[in-house]
Amino acid sequence: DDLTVAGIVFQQDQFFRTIQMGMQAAAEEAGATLLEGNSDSQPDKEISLIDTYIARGVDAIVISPVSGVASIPPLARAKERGIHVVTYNSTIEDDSIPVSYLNSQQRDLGNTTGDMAAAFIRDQLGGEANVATLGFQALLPEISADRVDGFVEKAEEGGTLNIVAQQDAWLAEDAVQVAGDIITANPDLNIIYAANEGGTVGAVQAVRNAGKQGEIFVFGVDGTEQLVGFLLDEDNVLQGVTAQQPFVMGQMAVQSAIAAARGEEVEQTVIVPVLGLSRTDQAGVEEFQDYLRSLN
Amino acid sequence: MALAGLFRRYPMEIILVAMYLYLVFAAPGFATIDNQLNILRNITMMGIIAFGMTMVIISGEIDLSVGSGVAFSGCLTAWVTRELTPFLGPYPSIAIGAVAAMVALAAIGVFTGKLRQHFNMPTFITTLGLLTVLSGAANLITGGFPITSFPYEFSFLGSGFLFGIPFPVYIFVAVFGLVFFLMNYTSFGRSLYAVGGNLEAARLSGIDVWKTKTLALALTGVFTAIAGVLIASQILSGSASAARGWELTVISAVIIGGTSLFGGKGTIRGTLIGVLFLGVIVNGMTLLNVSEYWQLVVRGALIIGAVLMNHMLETQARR
Amino acid sequence: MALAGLFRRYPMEIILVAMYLYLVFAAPGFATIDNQLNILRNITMMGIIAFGMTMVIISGEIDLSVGSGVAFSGCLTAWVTRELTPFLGPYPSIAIGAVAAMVALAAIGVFTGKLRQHFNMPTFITTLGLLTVLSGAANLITGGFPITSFPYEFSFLGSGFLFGIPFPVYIFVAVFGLVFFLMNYTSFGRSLYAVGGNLEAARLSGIDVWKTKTLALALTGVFTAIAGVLIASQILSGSASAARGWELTVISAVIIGGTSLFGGKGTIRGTLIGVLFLGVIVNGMTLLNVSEYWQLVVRGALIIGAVLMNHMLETQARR
Amino acid sequence: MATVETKDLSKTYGTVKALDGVSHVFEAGRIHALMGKNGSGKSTLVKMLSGVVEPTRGEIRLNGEAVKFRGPADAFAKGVVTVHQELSLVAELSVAENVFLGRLPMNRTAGIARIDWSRVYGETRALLDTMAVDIDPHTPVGRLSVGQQQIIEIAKAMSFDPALLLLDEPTSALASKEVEMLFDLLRVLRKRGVTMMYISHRMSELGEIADTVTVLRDGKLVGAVEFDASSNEEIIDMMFGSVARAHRPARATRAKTAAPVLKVRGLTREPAFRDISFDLAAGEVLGIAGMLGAGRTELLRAIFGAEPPDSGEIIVDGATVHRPAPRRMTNLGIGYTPENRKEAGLIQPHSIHANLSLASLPQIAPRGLVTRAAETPGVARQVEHLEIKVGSVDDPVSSLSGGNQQKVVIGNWLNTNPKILFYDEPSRGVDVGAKQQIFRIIWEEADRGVGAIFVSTELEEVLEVCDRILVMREGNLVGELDPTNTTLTELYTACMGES
Ligand SMILES: Nc1ncnc2c1ncn2[C@@H]1O[C@H](COP(=O)(O)OP(=O)(O)OP(=O)(O)O)[C@@H](O)[C@H]1O
Ligand SMILES: Nc1ncnc2c1ncn2[C@@H]1O[C@H](COP(=O)(O)OP(=O)(O)OP(=O)(O)O)[C@@H](O)[C@H]1O
Ligand SMILES: [Mg+2]
Ligand SMILES: [Mg+2]
Repeated sequence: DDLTVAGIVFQQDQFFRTIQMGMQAAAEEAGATLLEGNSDSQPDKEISLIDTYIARGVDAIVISPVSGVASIPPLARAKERGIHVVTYNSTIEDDSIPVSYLNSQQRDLGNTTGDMAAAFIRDQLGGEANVATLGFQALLPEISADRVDGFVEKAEEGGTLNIVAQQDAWLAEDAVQVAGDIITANPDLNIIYAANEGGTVGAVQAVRNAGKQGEIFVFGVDGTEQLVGFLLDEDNVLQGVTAQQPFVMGQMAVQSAIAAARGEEVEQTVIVPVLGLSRTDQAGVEEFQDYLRSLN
Repeated sequence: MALAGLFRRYPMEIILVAMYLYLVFAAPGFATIDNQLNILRNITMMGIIAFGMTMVIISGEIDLSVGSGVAFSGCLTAWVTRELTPFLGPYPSIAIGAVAAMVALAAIGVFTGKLRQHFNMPTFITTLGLLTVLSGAANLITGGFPITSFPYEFSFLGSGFLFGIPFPVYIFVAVFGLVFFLMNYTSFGRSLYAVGGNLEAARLSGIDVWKTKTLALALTGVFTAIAGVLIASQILSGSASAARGWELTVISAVIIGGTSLFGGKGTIRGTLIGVLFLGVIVNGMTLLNVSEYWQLVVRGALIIGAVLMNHMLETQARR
Repeated sequence: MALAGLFRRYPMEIILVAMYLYLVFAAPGFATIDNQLNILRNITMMGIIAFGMTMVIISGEIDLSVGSGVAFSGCLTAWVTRELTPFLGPYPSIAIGAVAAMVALAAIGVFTGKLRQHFNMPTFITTLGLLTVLSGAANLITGGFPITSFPYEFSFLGSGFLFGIPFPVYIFVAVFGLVFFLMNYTSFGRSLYAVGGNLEAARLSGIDVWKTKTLALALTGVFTAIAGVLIASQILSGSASAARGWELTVISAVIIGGTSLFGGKGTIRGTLIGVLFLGVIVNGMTLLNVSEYWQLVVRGALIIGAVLMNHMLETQARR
Repeated sequence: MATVETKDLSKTYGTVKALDGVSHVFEAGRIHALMGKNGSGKSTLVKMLSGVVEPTRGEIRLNGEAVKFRGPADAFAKGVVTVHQELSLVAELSVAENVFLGRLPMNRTAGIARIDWSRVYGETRALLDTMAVDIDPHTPVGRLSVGQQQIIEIAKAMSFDPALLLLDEPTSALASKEVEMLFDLLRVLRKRGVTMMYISHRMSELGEIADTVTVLRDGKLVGAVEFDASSNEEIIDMMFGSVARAHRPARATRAKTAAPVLKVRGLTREPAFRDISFDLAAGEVLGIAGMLGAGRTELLRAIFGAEPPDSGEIIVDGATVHRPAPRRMTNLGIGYTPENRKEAGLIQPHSIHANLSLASLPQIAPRGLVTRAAETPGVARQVEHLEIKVGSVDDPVSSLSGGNQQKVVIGNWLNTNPKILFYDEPSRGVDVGAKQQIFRIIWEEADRGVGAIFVSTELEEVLEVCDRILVMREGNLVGELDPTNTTLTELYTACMGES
């Protein structure tokens, strides 16, 4: 049987690109055709993509929905037409639509880094820290809040946290500027937490710009080659990140979709574990680096 | 040759048909009725705005704020609905919200027109500023989270079918008809060409040039609000991230349709073709599973190519 | 009154100073030297492009492709560096990559100019198409992943200090000086104003109008590539998502600085003020920890307000 | 019938008093010529009467009733219709739409009001027929020549059935035949009791139609006289006051032996002109006479390379020019002052200074470097020689009156020290004094060896200025005349053809 699966991401970045690679691997393995779409974080574009795939008559749609509610109507339409919907990374508030939902819990992403920060604050900063966060509120408010709040929640366990600034900056070059501004405004800043990959890169570079290596420490999200490199750099800026496993997530999502389309049972909810990478565990970081290289 | 003559008169139409024929054979699922209706529904929102934009551009102005205008009016409608439903029930609340959005965007159009009139503020810059302001306002209304105050049945407006045709297509056709009539059979419509072609001459002929421009801007505001409500209905919520970047796509459609950016020249029929052109490209490339990266390259190149074709023919004709 | 006269002559300067004074008192850390240097470094990239854009706009054209131009040239440089480093070592590779980016964007500027010349293609639409094409091309080069081929020391270019001043500021000053000289002391500069003010009259006066416009576009391409390399150095990688949406911000800066969108009028000094104005706003609001949503509203409103002020004064003067 | 009265009417632009306390009564049913040198405030007066600009001070009374126009529409409502000095048509729209612009007739079907297009085109056709003008009402106005556009402008004014008709230099783009037609129309209107104000710099026209002459000088009313009770000299004295007027100097009769600097052979650019051949000697002033649309402008522009010719040869200093273009011709020492200064002659937002050194940039800045010091001598020379009335040379050129702007156009080219200069309607909209200055410049330059081609719709000027006259008719070169033994009537007949 010739199955066609539509895989929809909502952004063009390394994370989703890796997910797409996982999807491709799974589709290839199963001999299915994969159609790739990008909704650009816009509900309207997502609708027109889904409708186009419905018109084309795909067997399954694998999607990271832009919004928990806004994405329901088109996916409901897809389900009505007998298309199997699998959500990953983010989902919708109507559980009856997706046959399966795979994610790393966004809050876990924040929590895991938060745990590392708690230990760091307790051991290195004497139980008190001035913290700034960089999110992506204006882009994806729900996810941004989950990560930032998850981080703060756990980090507080390491002592007293003074949140001195909460700003948005998710592109690296914006983050360089915003973090730079925050650093000058707060000479006694200890920690910057950035909730995505671009923000983390920018925050690290901003600390380097300001020559505050060893004074300000960065915690972040995502396990990209560049960030892993930063963890191994000797200037001691980036302390820890939490990597999702996008390749695995994409792979499993498509596998679920194909299984559902073939009438097999699939799990309703699958948690793809996240992976903390800390400067204190250099061996673990190097191992992850090898894994990354094996993907390319 | 007859064909050459036909090509010279209807270049965009012929390119569109050629593309269409190609996709019928090459793109799986393209030729199905479902997919054709799908294309139609997908172009309605941008199309409605593009009809307004055509008037604005012909009058010699521009509106860069339509993208966040859509988001803003969807959010405003959702917010009003949430606040009023306990008192009035859902449908009156939605109606009030939609009207509020139209009034708000029409007022903003009037504001833009007044600044142009009294202080010679280019609409390019006013609406560029408004693009940012409205996006911020939409986020402030929603607090960043989509407002989900609509009853399920409200989705009929954006997603329902009437006699087998998607409901928003009727609205699209109605707006097209209205603008077509305005531009060809009313003095407002003809004044648009005059003020865009030669402002001073229009003024000396006793045309109220500012009323004309302002009306075009306000109408575009109303159309933008209609598109915003339709989008809100499609996604059953008011979302601040809807329609980001639409302004440039809408303007592309208008210009592909042969309207001159410098004002004074253009037709609403052309804009319809331009909107269809862009809609078919996006749909076709998705069905052909062209990679996102190549889609960007192809789309940009086709926009340049289509407008270039128009201009080459015009240059040739003038020789 | 002396103050009123001063205000009429230097409105933007005075608004800038007022804003500055306010921030000195209200924004923690604003008045530190570190922060001032910070502002300077933050504005360099956009500033460099804005200087080119000023010439383009004065010549009566526009360039909407600079945003993805930045991303494209960063990615191209990173790609060339990755491919050549095994053979030539990092620094020659970076140099070749940077030159390749400049040549590529200059060539694209020439292409835009040629289309304008031979087919009367509005640069608005050509560069709008290029905006999409270049963004696709940047993604194709990188395959979606940032290319991290630069050695650590390369970050000096974008992030380093020389005599206590951020290094990119020197480049910024050099580009400003160059453009200032071109616009005020060369026939090229004089021709820019002439072709933007009245194309036909300039042509009949023996000015090579197309060479003039094309040169402005090509120079902007080169400046865009420089900014792209600086950004790549700041983030130590070539990323296809860099600088998205910059085109509109850069144009805002130019227009805030008093350059007319219709061509023929403007100064490079004004653009410097416009760039500073936007840079100070962003910095100030970050220091004041204004929420992202309010930042959008305030930024848009200030852009409108500043340009409006200029226009009000001009309207008044003409009475 | 409309009596117009102005009371202390004034308009100031910044510090310029364009019109200064003018109080006067223009009697009903007559044609009032409004005279005055460039920048004396004529257009400003007309603009206030037509609601285009608001007075700074003073009031306007129509038939004894004070009126306040908030825009042109208010003026139309009172029957005040204007043909403005600068053409004001929408190039993209058709002739008929332009005629009815702002007041398109409507009809009603099924309760919906819509434009009655058949009436728009039908009535325009009829109107143009009564004026004996052969232009298709469907033609976009942008395709018409300047002269044809001027006729449409007049047709538009006629179609209003005005009570007060204001004509600001309506004939500056018209040739004799069209001028005659216009005057016939004006006489018919006068019979119907329409009051008219008529601005012109052509003294000879006054005798044909003017009933009274009202003269302005520097924004002030000098006085008004019955035309029959005055002489040209008297009027000119009123216009210029005690300032001495330039007179035509004895023209040095040049030896015709000088080698030709420009040779044109078989030049063709369809449909404008075909097979044009002539020689131009150094120091010669060659006139080209012809009626409206004869193809003179097109010919000059083709030689200058503004629109390259289809075929034929252009030989400058014995060398054939391949692919002529303005830049190449400028480098060869040829200059061209265009007939429509606003569209083709000036960079409006530019300063007077920059406009005067535009064409000569290659000389001023041989290596591309422009310095103020290098520019200033040329600018100062032209301001002085052409007596351009400027506040400061750094003011935008748009702040000058029409005539002074024309002088800037010419000054721009004189600064290139051309070997050959084409003057296309150089006296359009220029007052008598300035006109004489411009002619004097043409002669002086010719004496220094500059070959000139002079095109003017005013045949008297062609006779006065030129050493030799070529006659063009419908794109063909039909004859050559010697001005010293040609009368105006002969020249006119040659331009009109046998019929
Ligand atoms: N918009 C304006 N801004 C500033 N000054 C102006 C403006 N319009 C006219 N002027 C000035 O007002 C004066 C009168 O100009 P006006 O156009 O009425 O003269 P005119 O008598 O019609 O001259 P011409 O015969 O050259 O057309 C001139 O000095 C002119 O420079
Ligand atoms: N843009 C144009 N498109 C089409 N035909 C034109 C255009 N410009 C001029 N013509 C035609 O070319 C012919 C010559 O016009 P041209 O302007 O050279 O005449 P002219 O003798 O200079 O008269 P004038 O300048 O007084 O109108 C006319 O028949 C005119 O209708
Ligand atoms: Mg005048
Ligand atoms: Mg002519």
